[in-house]
Amino acid sequence: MPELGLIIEVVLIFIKVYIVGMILFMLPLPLTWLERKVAGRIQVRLGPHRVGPKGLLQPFADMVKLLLKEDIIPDKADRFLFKLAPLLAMIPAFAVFVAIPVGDTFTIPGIDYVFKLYISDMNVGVLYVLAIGGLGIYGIIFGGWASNSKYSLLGGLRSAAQMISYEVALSFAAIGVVMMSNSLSLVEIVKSQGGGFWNWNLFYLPVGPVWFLIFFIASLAEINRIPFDLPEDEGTLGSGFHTEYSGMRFSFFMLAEYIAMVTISVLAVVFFFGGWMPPIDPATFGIKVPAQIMSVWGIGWFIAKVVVFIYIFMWIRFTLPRYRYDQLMTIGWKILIPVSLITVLVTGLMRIFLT
Amino acid sequence: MLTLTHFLILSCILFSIGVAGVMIRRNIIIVLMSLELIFNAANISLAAFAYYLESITGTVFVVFNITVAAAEVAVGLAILVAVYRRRKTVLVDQLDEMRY
Amino acid sequence: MEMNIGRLIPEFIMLGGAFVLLILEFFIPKGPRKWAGVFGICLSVVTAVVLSTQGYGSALSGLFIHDAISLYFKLLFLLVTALIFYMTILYEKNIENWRGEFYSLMLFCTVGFMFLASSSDFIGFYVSLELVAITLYILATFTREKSKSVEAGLKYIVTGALSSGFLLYGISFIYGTTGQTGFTEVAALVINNGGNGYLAIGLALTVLGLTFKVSGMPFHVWAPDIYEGSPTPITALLAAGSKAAGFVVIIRILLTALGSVRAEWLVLVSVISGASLIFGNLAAMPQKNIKRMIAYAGVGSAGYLFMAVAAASTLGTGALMYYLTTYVFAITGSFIALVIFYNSEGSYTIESLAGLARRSPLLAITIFIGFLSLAGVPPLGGFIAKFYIIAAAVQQGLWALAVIGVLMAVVAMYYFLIVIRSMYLRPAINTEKIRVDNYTRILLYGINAVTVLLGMYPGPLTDWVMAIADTLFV
Amino acid sequence: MIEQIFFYIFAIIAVVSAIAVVTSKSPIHSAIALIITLLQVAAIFILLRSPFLAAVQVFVYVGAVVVLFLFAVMLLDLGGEKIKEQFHQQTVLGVISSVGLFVVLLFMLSRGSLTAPTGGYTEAVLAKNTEVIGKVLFTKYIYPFEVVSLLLLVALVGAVVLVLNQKGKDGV
Repeated sequence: MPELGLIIEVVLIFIKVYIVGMILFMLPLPLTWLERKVAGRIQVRLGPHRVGPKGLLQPFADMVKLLLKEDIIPDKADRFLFKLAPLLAMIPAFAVFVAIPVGDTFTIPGIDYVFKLYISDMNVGVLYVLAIGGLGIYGIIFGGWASNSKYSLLGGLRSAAQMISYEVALSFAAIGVVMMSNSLSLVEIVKSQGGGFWNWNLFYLPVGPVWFLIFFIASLAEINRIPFDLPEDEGTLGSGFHTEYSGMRFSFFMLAEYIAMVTISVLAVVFFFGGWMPPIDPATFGIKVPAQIMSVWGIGWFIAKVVVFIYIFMWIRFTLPRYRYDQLMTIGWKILIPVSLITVLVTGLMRIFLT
Repeated sequence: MLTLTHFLILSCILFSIGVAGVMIRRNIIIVLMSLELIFNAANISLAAFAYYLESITGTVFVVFNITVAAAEVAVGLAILVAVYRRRKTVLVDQLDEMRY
Repeated sequence: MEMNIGRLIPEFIMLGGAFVLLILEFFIPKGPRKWAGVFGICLSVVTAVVLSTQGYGSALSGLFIHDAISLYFKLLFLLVTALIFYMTILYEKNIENWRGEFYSLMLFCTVGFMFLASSSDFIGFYVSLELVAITLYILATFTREKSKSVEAGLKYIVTGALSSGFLLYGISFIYGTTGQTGFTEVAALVINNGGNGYLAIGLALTVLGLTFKVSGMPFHVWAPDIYEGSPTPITALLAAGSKAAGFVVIIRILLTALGSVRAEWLVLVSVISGASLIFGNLAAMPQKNIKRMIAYAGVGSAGYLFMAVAAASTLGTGALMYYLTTYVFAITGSFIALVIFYNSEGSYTIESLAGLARRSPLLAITIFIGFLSLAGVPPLGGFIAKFYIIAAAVQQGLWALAVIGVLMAVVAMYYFLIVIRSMYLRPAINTEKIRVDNYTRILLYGINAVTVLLGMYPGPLTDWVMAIADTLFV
Repeated sequence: MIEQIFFYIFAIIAVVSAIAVVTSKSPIHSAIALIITLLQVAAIFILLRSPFLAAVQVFVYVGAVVVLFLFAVMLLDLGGEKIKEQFHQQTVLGVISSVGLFVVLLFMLSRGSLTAPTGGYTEAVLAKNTEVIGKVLFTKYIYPFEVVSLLLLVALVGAVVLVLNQKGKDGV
């Protein structure tokens, strides 16, 4: 007979997974609205404003449209793969969040139960995130292949090549973070940045900003966003690997894309911006704040930082032009990777001689 | 209770399937995939021995194997592309230019 | 943890050369590059000199050892490398789109050979083996304009990876039996595991995997196609270097690590030896292409070498080293002659060799001496080597193997004589003389002289190899 | 008990998809089956208390190696019906001999026993699996580590040399 504590743990994990899943499912609704508003703002137009106050209900209208639209499967498509691909794109995007901590722990007052603000603290968290995140590529490849259309296939292959290339740089950036924080666990990585914003990995001078830049550029490419959104280059490829998709399946791809953006924002916050750590910790000034309040305060900071990042991603999307494919590969292989290698060396030397 | 034998039998099955794949398939891509099965079988048995012998050597060996196998696949597929450009086929039995 | 990185200086020199060639490749237009070959030869000589001054001992936490055996084999590898670089210089004009990476990859291959000779641990051994194997896959496919070359490369990588899989699976079970991967640690722990099924699996699959690497029966099928299709210098590298490298690890694994359970592998190795001898030599007889014939003859040679391993004695191991030395000289000498012949004739068939004695006596005599040495005709080096190996087999009571060995030496004589007859007794189809430049002339005279000397005055080398072999069986 | 159930689930899926790898007609479907097998192997590594290996397995094998396979299939357009394999007598021979191999291996396994002395890496020590592996990798096993780095370099150079188009001289 397993102990009660264990059962509670398991039940809690299920609840947490459910909550995280639901949030992620719903997240694209506000995000599409936000994105279109940001786009409108930047391009000096209004953006959605008809449906509901300030167009707030527009995403729901979009959702209804996508759900009701006819789901077309091309005649010569590989039906099995065609149906599988959107799921393959979506599942890894969700699975990554198993390892993401939004906070440390929350001790419920009265019963002294320590509630963990993450689903699982793996001791290979960084590797897990990179590995599972990398699986999203299959949705794209198979989607492109199964459609049996040359634009889809080319889009799929392009984006696969792009993701594989930039995964190298992204992994290097993760290695840099691991070297700076001395752990592979995401919770430990955040904890190592506590105590004030000058302890954040971003300010691990001189290499911190370099790592952040590498991470940021590589992740832009990894999630196929402008200026690296060649797989969806309308001018040359229709709309890339999901040209042939419509209705529900199309919305799955969109969902996966939005979640990927959130994932990258969250990772940027966890890796470089101290996760849930507030920029200035009251404890450094000797002010005692109850742990519970600090936990909630931390979650607030976490969400705020993530939102800022999401905003930055949208901002970039509507202001920058697109790179050419060979330029993209040049940036990846001839600039980012050599720079990463040098930075690994510098970081390593710093770890050896400064600590 | 899980025993070492469980894992070893699994690895034997995968190994045999891999060997069968290399022998019966003519499509070289699938032959290369079968070879991956063989390497994975070996990795399972190494990891299983490492766990039950409480030794770390096997685990380290698996890390090396994964790297080596990846390199081998890269070279294998490069050769495959070269073959395809020259011969327009990837079936082993159509590669029979050299006979005595 | 002792690192002693200084012990790896010879390897570092070779690696440095490989990197230099690789980087220079960016700045130099495509085309033939004799200087790279000369550079490789000089590098091998320098490395050999540095190597001879190195003291024995271990490095890198004991996973890398330098002892008498590794010294001997490394010198052999460097010799092979230098000769094959020379061969490549002669050969490179045959290839359109010549790319200089060929030379640096050959240097990487040599470094891999050297690592193999120095590995004292299954992990180090396996990764070094894969370094060599992957380099050779690439080199075999290197002349990718030729349809035969890509076919050879593909066959090589499929069969090579399969054998690596067998080897790896076998190693995993040897590790499971002992919990160790170091050769000496395995040797200490393996003794009490005579009837253990894990050890049986490990041994069988390891030996089978290694058999492939030296092209012995039953994994010889790859050899003829790959030998025929690969660029000729690589054929020579496969024939001489790869075989020597394969046997140095077989010595380390079967005699050092698993020597105490000889009873377990003796039957398997003997069967492989006998089968390779019979099959290789019989299959060599009807061949029309010299490269294929040498491939089958190589299978036969693997049979002799396995016989020496099966004997597991000082005499056997010494004889093995002697055999490999004579083999290296015979193979490289004949191949250099063949490359020059190919440059003017564009063919490797036995028929096309007709009348070579009149067209170029030097080439003919080189092939003559090389092949007779391979066949084991006195008074050439190959005879002494075969004699010692069969003596070692008899000494250890392996009578059946010894008899097969003697019979197959006669068979080998037959098919090598066919080539020699073609060269000396058949009228030439094309009577044009083949020119040999002076450096090559000197080199070929030298190689022929060594082969003859190894047969006439075996004393010094015998003393050396027997002294080395002795260190294994103390 | 729970572990055992998980093991059987993983093992059965792994074996079934491994069979699918070698039997399916289209290389694309083989690749999918291979992905599933490799993921099961990763799960097996977790059962063997080696989350690091599992992560590396997913990262390298599933995330990169199979993608390479798919690239080859798609770029050379080998996935369709164009390439038909014919049934040949070797199929029967191959199946029989590999079943034979399996039986022999199984028989040997039944005679095997774990006699080696155990090392000091118990589960408690391995709780920090990754750190332990890292330390060993860079101290005791530095030699294979460096050799593997050379190997990767050679593979990189080789793949480029073999595939790089030389001024349109190749077809395709």
